[in-house]
Amino acid sequence: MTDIATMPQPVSFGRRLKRFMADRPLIPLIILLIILVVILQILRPGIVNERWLANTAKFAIPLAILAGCQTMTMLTGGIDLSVGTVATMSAFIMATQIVNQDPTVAFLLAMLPAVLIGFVNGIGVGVFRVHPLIMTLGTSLIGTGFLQVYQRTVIASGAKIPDFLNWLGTGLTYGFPNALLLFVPVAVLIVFMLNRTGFGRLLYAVGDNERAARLSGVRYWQVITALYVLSSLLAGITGLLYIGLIKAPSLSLAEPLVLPSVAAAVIGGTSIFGGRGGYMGTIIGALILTVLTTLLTILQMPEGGRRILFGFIVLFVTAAYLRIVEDR
Amino acid sequence: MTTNPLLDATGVAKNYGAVAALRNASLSVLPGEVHALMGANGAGKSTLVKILTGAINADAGRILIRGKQLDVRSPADARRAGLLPVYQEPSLIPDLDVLSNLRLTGTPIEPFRAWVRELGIPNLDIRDTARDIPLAILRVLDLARALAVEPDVLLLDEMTAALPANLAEKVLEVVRRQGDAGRSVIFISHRFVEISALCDRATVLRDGSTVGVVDIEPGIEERIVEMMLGTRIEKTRVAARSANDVGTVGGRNPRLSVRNLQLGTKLNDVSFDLANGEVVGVFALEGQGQDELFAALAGSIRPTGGTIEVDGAPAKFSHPSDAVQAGIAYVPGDRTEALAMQRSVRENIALPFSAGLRKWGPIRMRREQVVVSGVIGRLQIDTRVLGEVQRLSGGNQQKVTIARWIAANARTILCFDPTRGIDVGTKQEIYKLLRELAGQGKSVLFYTSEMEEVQRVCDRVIVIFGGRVVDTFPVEDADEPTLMRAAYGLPRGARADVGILADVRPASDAEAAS
Amino acid sequence: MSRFFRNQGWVAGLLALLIFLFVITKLIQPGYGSGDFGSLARAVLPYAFAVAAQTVVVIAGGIDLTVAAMMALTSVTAASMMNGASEEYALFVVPFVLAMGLVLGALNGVLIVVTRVPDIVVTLATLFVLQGAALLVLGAPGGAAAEWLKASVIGTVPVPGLPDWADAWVPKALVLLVVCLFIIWIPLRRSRLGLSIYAIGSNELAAFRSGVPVARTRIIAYALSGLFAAMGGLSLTISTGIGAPIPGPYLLASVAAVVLGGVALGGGKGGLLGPIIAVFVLRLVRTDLTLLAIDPNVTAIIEGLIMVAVVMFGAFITIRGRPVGATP
Amino acid sequence: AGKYTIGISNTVQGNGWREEMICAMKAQALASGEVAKLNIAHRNTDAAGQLEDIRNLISAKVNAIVVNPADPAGIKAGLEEATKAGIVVVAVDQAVTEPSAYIISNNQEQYAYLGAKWLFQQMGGKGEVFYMRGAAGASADSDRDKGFKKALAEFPDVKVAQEVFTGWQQDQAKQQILSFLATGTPINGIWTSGIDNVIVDALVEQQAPMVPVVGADNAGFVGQLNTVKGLVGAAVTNPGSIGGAGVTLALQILDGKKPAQQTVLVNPELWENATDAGKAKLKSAADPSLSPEWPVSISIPEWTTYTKDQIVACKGPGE
Ligand SMILES: Nc1ncnc2c1ncn2[C@@H]1O[C@H](COP(=O)(O)OP(=O)(O)OP(=O)(O)O)[C@@H](O)[C@H]1O
Ligand SMILES: Nc1ncnc2c1ncn2[C@@H]1O[C@H](COP(=O)(O)OP(=O)(O)OP(=O)(O)O)[C@@H](O)[C@H]1O
Ligand SMILES: [Mg+2]
Ligand SMILES: [Mg+2]
Repeated sequence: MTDIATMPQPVSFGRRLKRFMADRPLIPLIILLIILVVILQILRPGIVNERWLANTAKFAIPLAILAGCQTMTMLTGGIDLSVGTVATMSAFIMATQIVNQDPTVAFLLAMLPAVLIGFVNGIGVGVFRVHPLIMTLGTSLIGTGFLQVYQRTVIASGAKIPDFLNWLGTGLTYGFPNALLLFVPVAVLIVFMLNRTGFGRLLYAVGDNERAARLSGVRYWQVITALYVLSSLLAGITGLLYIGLIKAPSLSLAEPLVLPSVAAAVIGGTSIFGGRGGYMGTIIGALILTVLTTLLTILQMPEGGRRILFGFIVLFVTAAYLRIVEDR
Repeated sequence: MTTNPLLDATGVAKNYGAVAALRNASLSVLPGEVHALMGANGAGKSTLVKILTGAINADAGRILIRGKQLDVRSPADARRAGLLPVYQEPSLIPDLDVLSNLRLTGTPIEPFRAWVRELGIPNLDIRDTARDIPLAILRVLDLARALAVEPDVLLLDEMTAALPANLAEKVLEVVRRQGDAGRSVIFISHRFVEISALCDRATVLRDGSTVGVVDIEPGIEERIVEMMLGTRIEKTRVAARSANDVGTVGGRNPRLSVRNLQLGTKLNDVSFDLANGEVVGVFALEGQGQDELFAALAGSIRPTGGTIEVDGAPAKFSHPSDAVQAGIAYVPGDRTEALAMQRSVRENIALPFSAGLRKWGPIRMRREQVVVSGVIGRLQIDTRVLGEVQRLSGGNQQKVTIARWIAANARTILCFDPTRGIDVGTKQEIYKLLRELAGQGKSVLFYTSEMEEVQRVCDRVIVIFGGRVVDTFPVEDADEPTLMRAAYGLPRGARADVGILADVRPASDAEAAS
Repeated sequence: MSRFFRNQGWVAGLLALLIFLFVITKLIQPGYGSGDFGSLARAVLPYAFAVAAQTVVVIAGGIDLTVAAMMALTSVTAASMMNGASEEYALFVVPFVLAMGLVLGALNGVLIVVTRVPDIVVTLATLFVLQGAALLVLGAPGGAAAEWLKASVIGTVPVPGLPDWADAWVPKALVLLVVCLFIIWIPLRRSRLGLSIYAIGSNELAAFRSGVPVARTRIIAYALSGLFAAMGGLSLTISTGIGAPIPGPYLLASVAAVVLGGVALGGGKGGLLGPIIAVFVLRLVRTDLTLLAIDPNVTAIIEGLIMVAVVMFGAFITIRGRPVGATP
Repeated sequence: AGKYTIGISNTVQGNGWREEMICAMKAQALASGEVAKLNIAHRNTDAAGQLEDIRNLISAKVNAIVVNPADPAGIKAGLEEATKAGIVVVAVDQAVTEPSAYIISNNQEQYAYLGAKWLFQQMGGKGEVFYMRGAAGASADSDRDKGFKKALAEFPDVKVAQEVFTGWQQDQAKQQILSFLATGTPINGIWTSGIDNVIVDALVEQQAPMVPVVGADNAGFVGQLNTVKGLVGAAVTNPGSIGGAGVTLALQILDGKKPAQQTVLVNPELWENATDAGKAKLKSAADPSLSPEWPVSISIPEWTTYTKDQIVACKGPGE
């Protein structure tokens, strides 16, 4: 009878490696990223140079910040689909108000709708318990509508991209994109907030078990409202950065970033059901997506084929990552 | 043994990563016997049940059913093989009504209804959605659903843990009859009273391995405990009257003073005091308003009438955070209600520290670490599986729910059935802990579904029936017949002539009272 | 009675709202008649199938982001197959395309089950794959539809025993919708399979422990979603006479209508009738906005407001009506 | 006050060209004095959604419908019903297959052909071109592709170095051109389908060698052609004001003045900065006060009568 007993067997190297990676989920993600870069380099030798790195960073940064919004909201079991609209609104308002307003005033005007939309999202989700998907979708529709009404009033005055945003969005200093000046503090702040502050703890707790948090004295609506306002503010700032990068204020400027921002957070290991995840993974997720976009751009194949490939790669990356991290 | 075992499992092992939930478990069940499966919290009982019924797959081991090796890879397979479990957690689909739940599992309806009546629930509406049904009733429905298909082997994982005494007794009765009818039952419980009243043999697990199989006979408890824990433990009576005197120094306001509390039809005119340094027990049958009383004191629901005073000052709680502010903490009976399962033990314990708006800022990690490891040590929480709380066994999870409030230094703890499904060793620890807290001048309100606990820890007992306080005893007067009588709404001294009270004391009580 | 209101109250409320909107419409445009109702039914058709596709999956506790892309792919496939082919050939095309939807939907399910990646991510990935496939089938809008198919949504159905004026209010499109959806849905809902779909959405672990084959049920739910989406795709081809490879606005609309229709995102609750009525409400609102000649930018605001307000209202009455003793 | 109600249906929202088209329709309706009310259905949708809008406009009993079709064939049924209901139907920007409808349209195939041909000539009839298309699967994109391919066929030594779809989105286009530049692949020219100013920006930012760029007459790009040093390029007109022309045509028909043919094609012009004559033309066309996404050709001489102030005010009758 005892002969079948499982003695703790000597752990094989493969298992040890797996456990090592499972405890440090960032490592497999970084490896995936490196693999993609290597493939890119093989396909187009010489492409991976200083300039390419800077460009990749430039595009990954706005995506990573928006994905940060998704990470934070997803930790509570939510999602923020209004980030695209908010970013677009801030960018458009900034570009049109700067024409005949003081930069500070223009900035404040640009952030106003962000705060408002975030607040309404927060109240809807936190107090009225509307599903975040629906709530943020609704506010983004409303926001878009207001933006279009607003747009008609500023056709005559035109738009201008402030030099500062231009510098921030596209400039380089010693080969490093200036956008890092914005991103590094933001990223540090988010990571610190999630791991080392009471508010961050509450995001995880609320997303994992709202009733438990409530019994511990947490007021759900406060956390949620603060969260969505914060998310919107970050989205608004991203909008300003993005307009500095793209330099063409359109009414759908940041819309294409919304789905990728969700994907980046998920690829980075944040659970859409709440309670699990972190921002470092998300940053790598955003980089992976950006590199992947480049990779597909330079592939000579019909657009249909490119999209199919993109879909499969995203699926493969997330599945492989989950496999590595999940098994404990 | 002459008969062949109906179910025979040997060498079962299961690893969760680095944690071995089962190392070498074996279990052999004869036809017609009620077989106890015993072990301390985390010994692997639930894991074994899940493996036997196909809910999880073992890493190693051999399972024979009627001498044949069957491939049980899913609960559906187990069902076909005649193995039916009632798991530790209710498994009715919350959003379906009872009828649909029956249709889903292909359970015949009439036998089910009959069993439900037999188990002491006369007026079940099978169109009720499972989500709206109280936990205790759900457990009974789970059992009735299993019984209705007349399984060969019925596996009951802590079936009685969440049941009030009256329902638990019905369950025991029914289970006993299963054995008489030639069907086998595997019965998991931490209550020796039940084991000795019901079971023929017991298999004891320790740390994932079977350490012995014994016949149940008078006096065997000590041996089982020894096997379970590996050492002798002393069953002490912790209730220390002397501690009581310290807390209620004259003249000061009671810590909590409840007057004429009213809550819809659930609570009527409830009044009582809770002094500093006092442990007050609440005893009641299922659904007499105790849930609502605790919820109201914890700020989860707003009472419709009456007053609550804290330290002599009137208090109004519109949210649990108000109660927490007033130093009143609530430990729910259902662990899943109290814990963020995917978060670490540390985060769970430290959760109240960040709750208030003022405390959203940076955390002083070092200080937190000291406080948290302090309580972990004090409660001897098993953190072999550092990391997610969901990987702790039930008993250790329960400890975390209490540890949180000790760390937060709450002055009053409302414990709702804190020993539900906890092994004897851990129970003793919790009793001691509660007394210790009282000794430090803290006050505890303690609801329990086990009569014996009342006597072990409380200074006073209040009994609730139909949403009213029917009686309050000092603990010396609270012997079991008196408590039971009061719990059925009969005042002290009245004669028990109502039918149901005739068998209030099951035969086994005599042994248990020792 | 109270149980009826608890379970069906939302649907009854929606129905009342729909009737109220019809009254409003008649007040705005006294000439609103059976022909206009027929137009409404035709406009509803693709949305209704999209929302049915979403509903099945949401009840099963998932979400399907491929609904619109699946419609596009099936639509272009049908249109390109019927292009230049005989009328009879369409008799083959219709079942082929439906089967294709079923299989592709099942494939979504299989991928979710096998990779164990959350469904929102898997369907986000397959969304790209399906879009790519649609582009490979038709690089630009085109193709054709058989005349008899086009005729199948135009006009009315003569119901025996009904006077002509009443017949006029029974548009073919509506009959087609009712037949296609409810022929599948009603028997399904009452069957064990249907219960299993609700069960895995309500509590997957409990369902598994009740002996529900969780993986198989999930695959079937996605297969059904694919089937309904294929019906939606066919309805697009039938009404426009072409296939377009770019997905229409059906994804977000389907999610919105599912929620408006009283199906909980998260699973286990609700039915198909509510979402279908919600689609009618949303389409009729659009009609009314056009009849009133509201500024088009304001219509976006109004549609967003309606969505948010109705869901908030629903949340509000559930908070109010929560039985005493339950914590939220 | 006018006497007619005109319905408008458009299926792309939030894009500068389309916004200008809508404003041109409003301004022309106001300027004509014949229109009492505009009834505008303007949202992001597909052909089926446009059918719904058209039918709603029929229910609203408008006198004429001016439509920018989501697809030439896909809305045939709706347009037919409109004509049957006695409504004048005018399609702008693209053709439609419904024979009863009048069409006043920019010639998309010619648009692409004109620009591509000029570009290939600039490249000296040989070399590599970066081909940046619009949205994959859109009918305007496939029409332009035909024109581009036609020009390409005339220059056998010109090769497409890379073909990408910008989806008519600024950010995607910019990321694509930057990625492409980073590969270091030598190119001799860029043809882009209306997403142009971000391309020039990218070239300047990266200090990449300037190659000829052909885009549309968007204000931003026209400005760049005048000011960016070393940039040789051409803007091909694709006036959003075609919307105003559609309103004019609808009103003429309502007033009983039917045009000679069903289809009126507005042919594109090409403004380049390689010659002095071209430079002068670009100078006069430039309009920095407009949003960079708006085409500068805010009017079409024989078809629109509003002033710049009117189109910029973007107000229709009764507003
Ligand atoms: N999903 C899991 N992941 C990791 N560890 C687990 C998991 N489930 C159980 N364990 C571990 O396996 C061991 C046995 O757990 P099990 O639930 O079987 O104990 P038990 O005997 O039923 O205890 P209790 O009496 O507290 O219910 C415990 O140490 C527990 O922490
Ligand atoms: N971040 C923390 N880390 C470790 N221990 C903590 C932390 N915050 C609070 N505690 C401990 O929890 C207990 C209660 O502290 P808490 O701050 O909740 O009390 P309080 O009554 O709200 O006090 P105050 O009014 O000063 O905020 C104290 O024993 C304290 O040491
Ligand atoms: Mg257990
Ligand atoms: Mg237990």
